[in-house]
Amino acid sequence: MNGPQDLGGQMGFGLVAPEVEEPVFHAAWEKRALGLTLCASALGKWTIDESRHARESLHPADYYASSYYEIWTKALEALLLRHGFITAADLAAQRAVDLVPGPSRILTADNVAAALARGGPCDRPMATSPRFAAGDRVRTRRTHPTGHTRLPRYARDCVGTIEAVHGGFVFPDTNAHGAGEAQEYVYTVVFTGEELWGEAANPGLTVSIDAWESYLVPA
Amino acid sequence: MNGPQDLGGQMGFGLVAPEVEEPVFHAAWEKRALGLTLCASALGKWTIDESRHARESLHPADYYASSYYEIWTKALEALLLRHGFITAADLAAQRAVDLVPGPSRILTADNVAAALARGGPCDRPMATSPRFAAGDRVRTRRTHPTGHTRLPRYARDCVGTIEAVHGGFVFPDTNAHGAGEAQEYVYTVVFTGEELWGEAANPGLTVSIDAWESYLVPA
Amino acid sequence: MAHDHHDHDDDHPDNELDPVTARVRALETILVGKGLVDPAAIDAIVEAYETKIGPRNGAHVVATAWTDPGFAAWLKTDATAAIASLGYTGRQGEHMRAVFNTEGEHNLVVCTLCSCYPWSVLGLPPVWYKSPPYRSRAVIDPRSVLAEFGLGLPAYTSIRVWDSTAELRYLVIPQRPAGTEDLDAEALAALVTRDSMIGAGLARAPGKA
Amino acid sequence: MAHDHHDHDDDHPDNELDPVTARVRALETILVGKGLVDPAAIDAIVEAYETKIGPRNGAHVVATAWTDPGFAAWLKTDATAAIASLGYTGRQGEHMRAVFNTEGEHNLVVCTLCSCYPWSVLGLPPVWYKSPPYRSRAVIDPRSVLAEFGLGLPAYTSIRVWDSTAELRYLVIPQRPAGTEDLDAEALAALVTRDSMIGAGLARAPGKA
Repeated sequence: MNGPQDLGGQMGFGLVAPEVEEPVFHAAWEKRALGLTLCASALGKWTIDESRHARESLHPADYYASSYYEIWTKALEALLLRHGFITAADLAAQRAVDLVPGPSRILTADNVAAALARGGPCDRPMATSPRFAAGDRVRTRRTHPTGHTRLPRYARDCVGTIEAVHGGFVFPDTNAHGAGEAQEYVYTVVFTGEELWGEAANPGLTVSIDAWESYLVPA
Repeated sequence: MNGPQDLGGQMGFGLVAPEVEEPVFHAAWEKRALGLTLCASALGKWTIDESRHARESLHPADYYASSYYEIWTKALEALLLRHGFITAADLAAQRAVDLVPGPSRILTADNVAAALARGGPCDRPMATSPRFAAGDRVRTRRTHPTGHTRLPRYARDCVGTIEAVHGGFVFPDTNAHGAGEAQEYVYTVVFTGEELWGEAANPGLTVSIDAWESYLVPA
Repeated sequence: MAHDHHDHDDDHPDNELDPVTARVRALETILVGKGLVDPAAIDAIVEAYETKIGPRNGAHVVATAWTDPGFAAWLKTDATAAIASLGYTGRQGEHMRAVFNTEGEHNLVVCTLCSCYPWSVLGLPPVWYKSPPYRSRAVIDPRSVLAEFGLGLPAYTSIRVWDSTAELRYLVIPQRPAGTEDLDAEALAALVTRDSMIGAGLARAPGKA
Repeated sequence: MAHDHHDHDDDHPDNELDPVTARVRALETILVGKGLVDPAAIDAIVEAYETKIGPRNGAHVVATAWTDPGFAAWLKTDATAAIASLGYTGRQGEHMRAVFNTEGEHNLVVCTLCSCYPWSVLGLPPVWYKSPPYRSRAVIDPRSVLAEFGLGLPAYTSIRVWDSTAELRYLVIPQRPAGTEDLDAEALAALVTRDSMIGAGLARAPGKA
């Protein structure tokens, strides 16, 4: 979706503000928000793609006024509501008033290290051959899907060069909406700055994205 | 600029909410905000293009959280500060504490009707002939200017047809920044929905923009 | 004088003002205090848009076009002059264009970049016209937008969206409703809604006016 | 148990909580109350990212690449396996790619669409990496962005920006500073800043570490 998350090339947000000796967390609530998000995802009812879509579905005014852990927290509430883990009554009461349908296998402290070390690989075997090879010229599609996509708006309908073929990966555009993993080949596609931004581009700039095969057509 | 004002094709803002029997104003402060904006513009120190740029230069979080008269008011403060009519001390005191440099010719009540009826025409004589004619195929430029522009992002690098030639108009991209009126021919350019939005476009949709000549190249 | 706000209809002691009211009032106080703004001019501007410059102007233009083929033809070729002949000129209507709905094509006006709108014939724009939902979606999904106005167009009607990106201001001339052959221009004007002149609605059928 | 927050370092009576703290605490209370979340697991996650999973992992990878040409070659062709051989695997590092700065080309990593970042080697991303200014500008005006980090690249150095739009996570291998021929891997690792592994900085010169 052309939502608030699609920031590449947008303007008006001001300067980058690096913080010297930045701490890992800036407040205790951030720690709990991170932990809650990871523990809730370990319940296994949604994918990383669905959670990204929940975040980008915040109203743009809310998204831009929120820190990233706030965005995570608001999206987490939406995911928990959607999947029946919590109810509006729970949130209103600020405690568990509605029962959960059934038992869940939860992430326990002793399993945290192993779960983090394992992660969640998204590569998948492919039965077909890749359509493109390194060096091929491709054009990204001009699409404006209303659902989740990982083709940023600034890189649509642009001609670039395949730089690497990465094997099959879960397709976010379907997976975010419960429509299957539908794995596709992923490619690193590199564009000149001029192709993306026009004549006023930074001199000597190239930008790459990682694109699923269906985002691309031969140039 | 690719700022918060450039809304065509953006998503996530929710449904349109028409109001039955909507009043002209929803609060008394809106009346004053409108009047102040018009009276201040009558001081003659900035153009409509500069005022539009002041509005779109609000931080996106602020822009999207503000009603339109709030956007106007915040931009008006910026314009008045920039042009020396008010100071931060005035705003902090909420009254006039700093003197204005010189006398100004202000809009008085008895001149309002005539001023509104006169408006501010933006057409200008042209010494050259238009580059394009009705029926010509043109491509909009792929540009991402950091300053003011009236070429929306959704309609860049798209092929359309010149439908009408409108004569010369003040060029906002320069005029907004005090770089002169630099008038150019303006054209109505019409695009198919598919050209702008891809295969999933509304059937039978066409969209036009009014484009200054330098936004266009022959297709 | 700078603090003379007794004629505002939401007057409160200063410590009860909502933030935006306080902000606007402070700005007015400053500008009036400096002699840069005449508060009576603000009153005159507000009165003009509350009582004189509004969608009845546009309805007059539309009804005239429906009843006078010569005027309709003039409106098509030089809307600014034709509209000025009825007395409507000026701010945010300096450069007008009239676009005519037909059975096959429906016109819809938007300003994606700000809130350009033909003030001289329609007055000040409604809130929805200036708001992100309309400005973002009118160009990419006008059928859904029109549905939210209760307007379901036949599939054979194509939609033409006019994004007011320059200084031209668009007035949609809706189709004249059936069964209005006997109505005079004044009765016809009563059928012309503001939304129908933006393209977000149709003219009313007679008897429903 | 659900209200057992005595180990939080910003504990206050409930009516003094700021809104976001209250919101997150309520959510934790609900989920713990339902038996869906083990608060000790949250503690363990936080401890892991505060003490074990951070940019020292990446610095170890970089210093190994600087001192072991075989490892560097492996890192170029299969970063996931090479990095795993040093013990760094898992969440947000499942599919790694290492990109090497040269005199002629500087690499910069961004995620314009969210905040993808190689957690397994760099830990949790800094605030600026996740924030709109960086995400919006890194792809269109990286020279200005780098200048805001105090990094002025020579005009002859081209910039390659990697937008992490898929599940590949990028680790920049900065150039080895001059005058470090005598340093061992551990001393070299101390020169490798987090920012240098994102591309927002260079490795430190020796003596400044």
